[in-house]
Amino acid sequence: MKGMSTIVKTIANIGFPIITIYGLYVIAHGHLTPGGGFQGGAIVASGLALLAVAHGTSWVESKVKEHDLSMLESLGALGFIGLAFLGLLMGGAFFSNFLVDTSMLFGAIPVDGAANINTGGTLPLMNFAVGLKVIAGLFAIVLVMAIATNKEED
Amino acid sequence: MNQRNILAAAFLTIVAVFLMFSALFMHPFGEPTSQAMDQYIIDNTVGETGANNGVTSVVFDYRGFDTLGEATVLFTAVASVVMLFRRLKK
Amino acid sequence: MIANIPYLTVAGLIIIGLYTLLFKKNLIKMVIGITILQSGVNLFLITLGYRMGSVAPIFTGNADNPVMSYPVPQALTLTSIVIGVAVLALMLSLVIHIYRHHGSLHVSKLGGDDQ
Amino acid sequence: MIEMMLETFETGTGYWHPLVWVTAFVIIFLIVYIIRGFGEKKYKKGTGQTQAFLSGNKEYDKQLMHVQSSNLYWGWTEALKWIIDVLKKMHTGNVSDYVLWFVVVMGILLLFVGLM
Repeated sequence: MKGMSTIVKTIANIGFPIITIYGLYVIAHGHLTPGGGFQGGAIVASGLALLAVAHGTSWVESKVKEHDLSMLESLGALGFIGLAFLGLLMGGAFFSNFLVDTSMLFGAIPVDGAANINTGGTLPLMNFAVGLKVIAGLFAIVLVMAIATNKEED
Repeated sequence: MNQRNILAAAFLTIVAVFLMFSALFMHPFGEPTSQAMDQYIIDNTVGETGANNGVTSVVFDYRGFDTLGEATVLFTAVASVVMLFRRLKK
Repeated sequence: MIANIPYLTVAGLIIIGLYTLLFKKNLIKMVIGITILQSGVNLFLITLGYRMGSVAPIFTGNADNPVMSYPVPQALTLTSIVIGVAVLALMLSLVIHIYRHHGSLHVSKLGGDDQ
Repeated sequence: MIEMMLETFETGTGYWHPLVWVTAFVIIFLIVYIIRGFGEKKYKKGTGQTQAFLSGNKEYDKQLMHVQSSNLYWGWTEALKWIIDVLKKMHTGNVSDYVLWFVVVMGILLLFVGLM
């Protein structure tokens, strides 16, 4: 696929940062507002798919390799399981929320029954890990399918 | 209309009638029966996990094992899709 | 009885999915049917956790907490949706392979042992 | 943490303790090792005594000697031919037909449950 016209490319270039920032917002505020790692990751992956459609898969293929995407996905999964094992080591149980109600990162105590961006213990960290995993995984699926179906037309 | 389609239509009609019937006479919408576990989670989400979003606290804290299995399923699916298209790329 | 419209919708979605699986011959249409069936099951899970007049289980810091719907069915539905996406990706890649190998998506033209 | 892992876990019908399992594993390993000691001492790997003995006849070509795994239960398929033919006719390899079997069984079950 050669990519679409200049108008489509320009609009995709304008829209891509907005979509990405919105998706990262949904991931970062997953413990406060509706959303979370999966939903925000799907939003960011759809923005990347928009780029792939507008600019053509060969352009995207020259920028990013699917090998790196699968490595990122494994990194997200390892972060998720590593946080769970940290709960086993420090909190005494698998998936224990060992950061809550401490003075460490993300460990503040909610005031008046309302959480804030720095509360939640391991929940925001797990949201980041799962978001990274979903972004890399879904974009790897889209990219691999697009590349495979393009090679046939050539 | 061959024999198989007649059989399929007949049994699909039976299943459809029973599904509609049980949907009409289920216990009323908006009054779920289970109470204790969900009520505990609603009461203690902010105090125990420090999160406003109850669904996130269930997904990542109270029922983390479900999320672990689901992440495994996603990982396996991505790995198998990449593997299925690997040979065609070259 | 008429308040059970969500359950009727669930039954309708499942029946539409089963009809597509039974009577359509195109593989893409069958994948669409499986997806419709999945959304029916997801809707069923969501409706089981709803309390009448409730809001989403997200706290806003108000002193008087309103009635909240149950969070566990919603979390499990989230899991189910992600698994549905994974299964959909696998099914579509298999369909692409089938089309490349046989040159057709019609079920009866795929050929059995005699290829 | 290691003390927590060594607790006795009581279910309703029994209990689980890791030390008991380790002890049982060691005892079973010792019994197997003793039985292994009774074995043939003259066995040597990779020599002629490990190869198959074909009653002194000359060995055929590998293609001619090949026995398919389906030949192993030839008598079974021959005796149950009447039901295997029906089963073969059922397995069309078509997803719609498998879903049809699912729907048929579900309809029969619903008839049983609903009309009882």
